[in-house]
Amino acid sequence: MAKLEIQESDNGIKQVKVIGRLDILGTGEVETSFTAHTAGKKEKVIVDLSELDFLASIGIRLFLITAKAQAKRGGKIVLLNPKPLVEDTLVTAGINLLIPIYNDLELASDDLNSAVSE
Amino acid sequence: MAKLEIQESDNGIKQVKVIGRLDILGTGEVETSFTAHTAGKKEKVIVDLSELDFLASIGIRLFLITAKAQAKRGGKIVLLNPKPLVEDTLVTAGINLLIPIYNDLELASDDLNSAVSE
Amino acid sequence: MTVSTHNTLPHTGTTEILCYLTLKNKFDELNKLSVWINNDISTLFKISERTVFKVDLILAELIANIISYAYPSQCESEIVIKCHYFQDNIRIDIEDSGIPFNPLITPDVVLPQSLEEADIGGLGIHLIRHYMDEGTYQRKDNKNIFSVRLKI
Amino acid sequence: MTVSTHNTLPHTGTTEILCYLTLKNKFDELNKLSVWINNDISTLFKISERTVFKVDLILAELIANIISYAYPSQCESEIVIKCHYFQDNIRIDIEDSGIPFNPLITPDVVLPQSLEEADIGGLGIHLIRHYMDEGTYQRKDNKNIFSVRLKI
Ligand SMILES: Nc1ncnc2c1ncn2[C@@H]1O[C@H](COP(=O)(O)OP(=O)(O)O)[C@@H](O)[C@H]1O
Ligand SMILES: Nc1ncnc2c1ncn2[C@@H]1O[C@H](COP(=O)(O)OP(=O)(O)O)[C@@H](O)[C@H]1O
Repeated sequence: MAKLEIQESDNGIKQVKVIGRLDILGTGEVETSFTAHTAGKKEKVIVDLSELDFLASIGIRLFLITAKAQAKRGGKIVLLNPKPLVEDTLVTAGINLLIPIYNDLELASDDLNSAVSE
Repeated sequence: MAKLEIQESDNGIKQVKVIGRLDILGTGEVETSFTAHTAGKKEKVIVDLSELDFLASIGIRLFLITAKAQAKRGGKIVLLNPKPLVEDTLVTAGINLLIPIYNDLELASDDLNSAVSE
Repeated sequence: MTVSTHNTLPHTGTTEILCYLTLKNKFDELNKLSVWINNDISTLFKISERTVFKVDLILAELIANIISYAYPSQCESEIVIKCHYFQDNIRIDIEDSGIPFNPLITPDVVLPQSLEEADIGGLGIHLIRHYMDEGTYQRKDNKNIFSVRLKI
Repeated sequence: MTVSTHNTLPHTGTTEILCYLTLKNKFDELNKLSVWINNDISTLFKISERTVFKVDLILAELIANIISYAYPSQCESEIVIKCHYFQDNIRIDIEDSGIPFNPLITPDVVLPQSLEEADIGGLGIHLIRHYMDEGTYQRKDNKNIFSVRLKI
């Protein structure tokens, strides 16, 4: 129901695309891999949501775990290109106030590069 | 809801194609024209049912009126190419025992030509 | 997952569909009836063309009869039709407040053996009884309630 | 006559649709739930993608909570879900026999203002209450019956 595509680029930013449904089952499928890739060490992470079809609170929780971990480590995570219904859920949960949401890759990268020291 | 296409060929056979639905409303629309073309005088009539989508008892009645009139006058009417559901209704009403049903134009014409004297 | 276009409703769970239509006892209302069957019912129930044809025929005959025979002329009234889809069955209930009439107990028409003796009429109830799988009739509160069940 | 593929049922008459689904209180049953919503309900009710998403979210949160919190561990039970479509409204009834719990009277979560203070959780009921248009809770025969209405 959900899968990840990880892409590391030479500018030091890690892109994680989440595909499918982040309901209980989908989140269960990807959470270990997601946190391993995004929360283990200080990191600049873009979570690409362009192919995420459904997001429940359990999926939001996953993003928060990474965001809290990165905040502690001096890293940062941002969200990119959520579909309108997913974005609506993020905003309803107040997540946009905690994790920036971008609709443009460059703006997302700029934020990460200026916020996170090398 | 229903309309007719009349075609007279030089072999003396009149083809009447009934298109649409012979429910109360459709039958109301075509019945005057249908009987005028098929029941007024001795005639060899093929009623082409290939584009008839629905047939209720009121439509069957229309065919019977013509068939009875032609039987009296020494003419004949046959039915051609009904769709399976329409044919099922004709058979359920026992009409196939009173008015021949053909799936082949040539057989229909042969029947009319041998049954009706010039 | 795709959904085929006829003869199957999706069925992860159980589905029950009710469609209601109210008609006046006038012939020009029959247009609504066939649109309702061939559009609403057919789309919602996802039944085969054959089943749609049966529903169409049964209702065309029944409603035409009610309009023709159930009321004194000039008497305006309403006919209520309910189509109920549930587990491989369609139940159709027709309710009118015309004169008492039970279409299940009229003697079956004798199908004519020749054109000469053929009667022009009397086929409606024969077709209804042939195409339904079960029928029940009730007279209640001065109303005829005729129910037809069709397997699909 | 063509039927558009979402947000409108044909409507010559009046239509009422009921869909039932019974689930065990196990997480791997949630797969059936989302198939049911995104396939059966979505196809039958012809509702917009947005409405399907809302139904999906509300039920995902509610059923996950019931499975997580309503029963002592190892206790097998059934959750009955009914979706009812009628005249521009969807009503969803969820029935379980777990411990009494009314999701309408829990205090609303305080959305965190910073990542440091953010609690990992407590968002489910907030989302449910945001996306529904009306909710009612009853405790009856040792059952929780929670009903949600959504305008469409
Ligand atoms: N709703 C009704 N109320 C009263 N009489 C009816 C009703 N429906 C049918 N009938 C009677 O039953 C007869 C047979 O009906 P039907 O088989 O439909 O054939 P037809 O309408 O061609 O006569 C009708 O002629 C009529 O006398
Ligand atoms: N069906 C239920 N039965 C008992 N308690 C429940 C039920 N649903 C929710 N709760 C309680 O309400 C709390 C809040 O639920 P929710 O907002 O979904 O967030 P979360 O599940 O992340 O805690 C839960 O932690 C639980 O204590």
